[in-house]
Amino acid sequence: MASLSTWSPIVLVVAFLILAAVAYFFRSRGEPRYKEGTAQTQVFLAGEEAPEPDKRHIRAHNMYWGFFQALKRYYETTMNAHTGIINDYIIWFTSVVAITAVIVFIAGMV
Amino acid sequence: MTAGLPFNIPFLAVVALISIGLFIILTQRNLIKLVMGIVIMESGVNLFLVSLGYRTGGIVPIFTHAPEGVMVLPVPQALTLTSIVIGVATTALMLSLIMLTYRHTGDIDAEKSRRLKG
Amino acid sequence: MSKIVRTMSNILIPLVFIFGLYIILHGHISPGGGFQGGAVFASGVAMIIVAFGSASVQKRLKEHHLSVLESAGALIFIGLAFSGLATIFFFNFLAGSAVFGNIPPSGSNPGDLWTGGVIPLMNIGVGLKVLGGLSAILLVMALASSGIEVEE
Amino acid sequence: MDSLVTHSSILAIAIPLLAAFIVPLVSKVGDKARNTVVIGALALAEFLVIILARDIYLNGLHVYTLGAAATDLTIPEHYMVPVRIILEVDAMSVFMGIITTTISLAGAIYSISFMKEETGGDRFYTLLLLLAVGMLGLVFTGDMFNFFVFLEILSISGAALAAFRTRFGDATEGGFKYIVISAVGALVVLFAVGILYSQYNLLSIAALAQAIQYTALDKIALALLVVALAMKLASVPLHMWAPDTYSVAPAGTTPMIYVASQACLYGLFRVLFSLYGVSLDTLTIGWVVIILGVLSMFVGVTMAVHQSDIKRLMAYHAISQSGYMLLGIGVGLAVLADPQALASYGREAISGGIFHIINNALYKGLLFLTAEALFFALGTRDLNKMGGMFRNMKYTAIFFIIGALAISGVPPFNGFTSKLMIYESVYNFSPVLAVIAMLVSILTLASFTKAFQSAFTGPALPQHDNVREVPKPMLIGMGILAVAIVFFSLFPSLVVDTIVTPATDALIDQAGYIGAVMGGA
Repeated sequence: MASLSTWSPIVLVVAFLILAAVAYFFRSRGEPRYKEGTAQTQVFLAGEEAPEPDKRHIRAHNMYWGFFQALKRYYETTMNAHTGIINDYIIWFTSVVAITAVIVFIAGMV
Repeated sequence: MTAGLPFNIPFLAVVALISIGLFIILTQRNLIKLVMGIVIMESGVNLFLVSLGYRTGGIVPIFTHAPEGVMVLPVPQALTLTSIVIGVATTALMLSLIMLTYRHTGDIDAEKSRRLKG
Repeated sequence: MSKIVRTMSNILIPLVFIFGLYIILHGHISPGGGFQGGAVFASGVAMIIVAFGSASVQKRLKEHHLSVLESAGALIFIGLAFSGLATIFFFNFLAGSAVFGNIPPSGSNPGDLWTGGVIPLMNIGVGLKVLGGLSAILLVMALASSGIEVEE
Repeated sequence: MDSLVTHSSILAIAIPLLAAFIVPLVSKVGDKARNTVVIGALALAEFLVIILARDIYLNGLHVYTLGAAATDLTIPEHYMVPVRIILEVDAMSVFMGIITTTISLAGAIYSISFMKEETGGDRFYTLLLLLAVGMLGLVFTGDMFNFFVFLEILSISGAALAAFRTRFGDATEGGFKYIVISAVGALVVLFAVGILYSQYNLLSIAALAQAIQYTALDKIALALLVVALAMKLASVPLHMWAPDTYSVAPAGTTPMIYVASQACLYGLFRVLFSLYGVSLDTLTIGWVVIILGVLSMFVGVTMAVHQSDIKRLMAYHAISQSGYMLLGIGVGLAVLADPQALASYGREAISGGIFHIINNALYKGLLFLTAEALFFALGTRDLNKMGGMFRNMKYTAIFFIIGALAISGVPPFNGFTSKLMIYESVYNFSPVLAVIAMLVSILTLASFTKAFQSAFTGPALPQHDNVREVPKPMLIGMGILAVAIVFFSLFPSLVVDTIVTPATDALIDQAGYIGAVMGGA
């Protein structure tokens, strides 16, 4: 277990605590005299009126859009492979059994 | 072994039963038929286990009917019995789930009654 | 079902029940045992359900009665297994004792029921469990397929 | 105390079993009494497993022969082979036992408040206890047939639990898929056991391991066993039941069903290392396991990024994480026949894989529970309908962060420790595999960022104004796992030295496993 003797989580925890203290220090230098509920706490969007919360929230299906677009063919294949029909699950099982058996036998012959 | 009877006959039946069961499971979309396929496959496996317990010249391990001789170790029989008991439980559960699926979707076709995919 | 079926069932059902109990009680010396006997017994219950309809059966025999029977059977079985714990779990502590302690006679014989130690008792436990469980399954399925809502 | 240790292996199985059948009777008294019995039985089982573990680490392998006159009377007089039911518990089994009982306990506590909203609580807890019995039996048993029996027990109870909320149509579908997959898988396992029995007339794993020749029939049995168990542990491309089932299983039981699949992973290791062992063509089978593992890691995580149902997302991650274990153990298996490679990196790969099992059970369990808490509070699993939940459910959010950081392998959490062990050792075997493993880790983080962002951050949505934090028992269930994760994160070398290294040694030591039953022959 060579890797574990060199790996100590305590160091990281200490580093994290120091960084948290630094972050807290910066935060405490901020402007403390603001009033809740006025324009001071409103979202600032280049002077425009902020949209409703429902419209402002980025929904899950909008995230990583480019990633999915780039891998569209891969995702179409995998999604279509998962048909949700129980017979297909057993077909996969049978084919993998067959392939494994063939591999084991061929490796035994070589 | 009974004279003239090839020893392989039970095993041919085993192969036939398992193949029929597997074929049904792979091709039939009707869930009830799917369960029937599993039950047929299970009978094949059970027949396989029982056939393994056969010993030429052995005696049935029943004390009240035993003539003199060497008794067969009844392990395969015990296994088969256990597997039958488990099979009953599995089949009952599968059939009740099919009944519930039918109530929800009005269909017992594997393709038409599915909601989870992708 | 028609009157013919009901009359025949009335005659046959006691026989089926007695045969089931016979198989349970003779399980340790002849082919059969708790599961087989319980299954035979439950087939009698199935016959009642088919002949008289699940609704009329449900008036006399509630599903939760059968569940209690089932749990009791399982508890007898596990309890006997636990009683062997003085030596080993599942130890046959009754073998050789005054209760069910005889050695089973070998060769062709009418069969001595007073043998087997805890095994006949375990057969009774398993039998109760199986007849309770299978009857409950049959009853609930019959009720569900006839459209009657079953309370949980 | 001594006799308690002697009987602890069977009692850990028998006490939950006894409780499972007391529950329907006690439920007539009241819900409090029922919950006490369930929690008490599981806590007792956990205690028994821990004292058993202590004894095994001190005195070595533990054998228990049911119904014999003495525990170590494995081969009766006038017999040449073991015929009785034998429990054989080594450090690896007891390692899985600890995981099983811990997750079951957390799941049962978590389920208390969930069951207040549901009917049929007595059945629910009977099934839950039976699931725990199935898992414990599977990891403790010493013969192939009881392996099959316990596999079926955990399948049946797991499927019934998955379909428990029958008022949802998808729940019955998920449960049905699980039971069909399990029934076919278990039949295949039984057939393989029959093939082995036909050649050697043996069922005990130890006795079989001594006799096994690796003939053509053994190869067929091996292929059947490996693939059937791979299906039960949801390895790609046999994984498709897992998202369907995990996403519908009720609160508290999803982690248990997941740990049940990890018990099948243990079964796979037991078959490969203890049953076939050195007689195996280890390089080939090692590569088969590695390929299954890499496919699981990659396909699992890429599919997970795409999901918008939170429990399906978690389920795909579960598949992906199983891939790490398969990778680690596969590398160890591939070099099993090469003592030098085994010493330099093979053992560490196996240790990493085993350590990942327990880490993963903890944080995956926690994440499943937080997902279910969101479902409980919001009534939806759709991430697109969530937002701003950090305001309403602070504790759940914190637990979610802990779990998400741990699963993504962010230091200093425990997920990083085990992944580090896997990366380092796998890099020595094949650098490409290590790179894929790291890529998968990054994608995991990306996917959890997505889940966290859309569920917990963002503006307060008006439709969720009335959402409150989940009840206390749920928080306690999650808290147990979160505390365990923090402990494992801070003291990894302690955990590795105490429980992981003995498990690795036990897994590799096939001769010791055989000798304990066959008497050193």
